Amino acid sequence: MIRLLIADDQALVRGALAALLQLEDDLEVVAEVARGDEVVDAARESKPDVALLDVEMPGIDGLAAARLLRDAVPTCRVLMVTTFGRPGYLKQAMAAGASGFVVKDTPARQLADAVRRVHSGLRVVDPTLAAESLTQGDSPLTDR
Amino acid sequence: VLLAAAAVWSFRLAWQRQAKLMAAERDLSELAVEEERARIARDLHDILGHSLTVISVKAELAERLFDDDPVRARAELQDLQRLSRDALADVRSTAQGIRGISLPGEIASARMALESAGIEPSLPTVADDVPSRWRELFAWTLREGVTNVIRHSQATRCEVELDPAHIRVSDDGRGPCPDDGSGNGLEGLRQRARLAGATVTTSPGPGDRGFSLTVSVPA
Amino acid sequence: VLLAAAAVWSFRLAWQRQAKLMAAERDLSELAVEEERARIARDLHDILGHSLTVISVKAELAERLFDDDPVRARAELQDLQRLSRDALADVRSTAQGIRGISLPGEIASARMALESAGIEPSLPTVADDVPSRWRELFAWTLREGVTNVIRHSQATRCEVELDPAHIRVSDDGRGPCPDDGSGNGLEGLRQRARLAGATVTTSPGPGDRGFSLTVSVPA
Ligand SMILES: Nc1ncnc2c1ncn2[C@@H]1O[C@H](COP(=O)(O)OP(=O)(O)OP(=O)(O)O)[C@@H](O)[C@H]1O
Ligand SMILES: Nc1ncnc2c1ncn2[C@@H]1O[C@H](COP(=O)(O)OP(=O)(O)OP(=O)(O)O)[C@@H](O)[C@H]1O
Ligand SMILES: [Mg+2]
Ligand SMILES: [Mg+2]
Ligand SMILES: [Mg+2]
Repeated sequence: MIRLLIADDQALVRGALAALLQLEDDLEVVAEVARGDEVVDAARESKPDVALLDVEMPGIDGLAAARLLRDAVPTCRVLMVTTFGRPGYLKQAMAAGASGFVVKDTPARQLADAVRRVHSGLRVVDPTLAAESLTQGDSPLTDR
Repeated sequence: VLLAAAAVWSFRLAWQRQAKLMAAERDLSELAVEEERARIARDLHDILGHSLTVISVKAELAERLFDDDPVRARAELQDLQRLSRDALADVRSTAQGIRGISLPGEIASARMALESAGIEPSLPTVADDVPSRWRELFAWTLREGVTNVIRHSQATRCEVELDPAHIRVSDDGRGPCPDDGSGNGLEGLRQRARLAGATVTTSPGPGDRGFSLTVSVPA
Repeated sequence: VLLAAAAVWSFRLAWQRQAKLMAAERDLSELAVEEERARIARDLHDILGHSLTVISVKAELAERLFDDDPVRARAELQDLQRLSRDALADVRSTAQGIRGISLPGEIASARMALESAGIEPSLPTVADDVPSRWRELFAWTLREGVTNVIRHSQATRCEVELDPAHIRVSDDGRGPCPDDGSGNGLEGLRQRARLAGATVTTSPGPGDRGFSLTVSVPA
């Protein structure tokens, strides 16, 4: 069983994603939070194997949450999810120790697959998102 | 001749300075309008992206639950209808600019307005779980609440909480002063709320500081 | 002193001319930015207005078919997923300023949208004889025209005629109601047409019933 934490401020999306992933035999959603600054506490308590982190959340964003999580619960791998790619997101996500980066509307079976891959130590990067994160904006190369 | 030249010269200088000042002001206000529009367009665009994301995820869920949990599948389908209708209404009223008011549009403008006023905003990024019938009232609440925070509060932070049953605009400013009774904003909002069957309350903000405006709807 | 003043003077003149030029250029580039933004707003409205209309029609359809025709209801749910993901992709590419709309693509989606709404479509099967420079405008016309038929007409049939010089979307519905002036669709289309040198006309449909939208291009 792969234990999952889902962090997303969009309650309807979070609920639907949790329900969809819960339908997979080998996945179990053990925690749901709506704010970036609740991720670490929830992870300490529920010991997830993989955390699905939305990028844009109140409190702290998903990228910052991923950084904190890496130190606080190093056994938990991170799969970032987002609606839009923005300049620098991908680079920051990888620098924050995330193992994957996909769009939120990824079909559930593919998303479940991404979770499994990340759990087994592989990297998963959505190609469209990668393109968006790299090409959108003025100068992605000088982006901090 | 020299004197005349000097007079003309100094006159021109003054005139030029004035013209420059006016031009600079116009540029600044044009720039502000322009930036505001760009901002709002981008935020709106994001919020619509969010709506479409919920729609796609819920459609998938409805399909997966179809056989095993038909009751829940139907509920998802009803959500889908509401979500798509609301998103359509948002697109249309925003495309009309000032004539319409939409909840996502107001969230976007609130961010812009607060930041311009040097007040740190903490705003919801999504509005899709607010039922259709309350969206317009919540949008007006947001507009009046944030306008008041900017005009009266002297706050450094403004937080907006949003859930299906209430919206709250709070700040950490100086709180209400003895009301001179000249304002219409809150009274107008109370009337709107009454017509819709909702209630308006004002109180000190979080930690007993500042001001807090709440509109609650019946369960 | 006079000479010096004259020198300064002519220098200032040159400088002013330069400044004016720069200001004009800046205005032009502001105008360009403005137009670009209007274009994006138009695209966003047209793309999402259409997609969201079809999505809400299909969500309703899926719910109504839920018990009596589960196979079809499921198919509608699959369409919903595809439509919302495609719309999301459109939103993403609009953000990047990339537009993609194709005439054959619009014919295909018009068929699907009309059928879902229970309106019998009569559509061209090919679009090959439309010159390239008009294809995008015709595609937008088809999209807005069909969206309007679904939303406003209460028609049972919708016909699209297409030839190298015009496209017409007509229906046999209730015809135009006293316009409440709240829509942006036709106005946006008029702007698109004007930019391309074409004209938009609306009139009653064939046999003086319903509604007809025509875009004609110069010979
Ligand atoms: N965030 C706030 N902080 C401090 N005082 C506030 C705040 N919001 C409202 N008030 C007080 O409540 C009064 C009434 O507000 P109201 O919105 O009804 O009127 P107004 O803003 O003064 O005028 P109007 O809204 O008609 O332009 C204000 O004049 C102000 O004294
Ligand atoms: N096929 C039609 N049958 C009947 N009335 C129509 C038809 N097409 C357009 N109309 C009328 O013309 C009006 C203007 O159409 P327009 O496309 O500009 O706006 P809209 O569809 O109401 O809103 P929007 O396109 O911005 O979502 C409509 O509101 C409707 O009253
Ligand atoms: Mg978010
Ligand atoms: Mg006020
Ligand atoms: Mg229309």
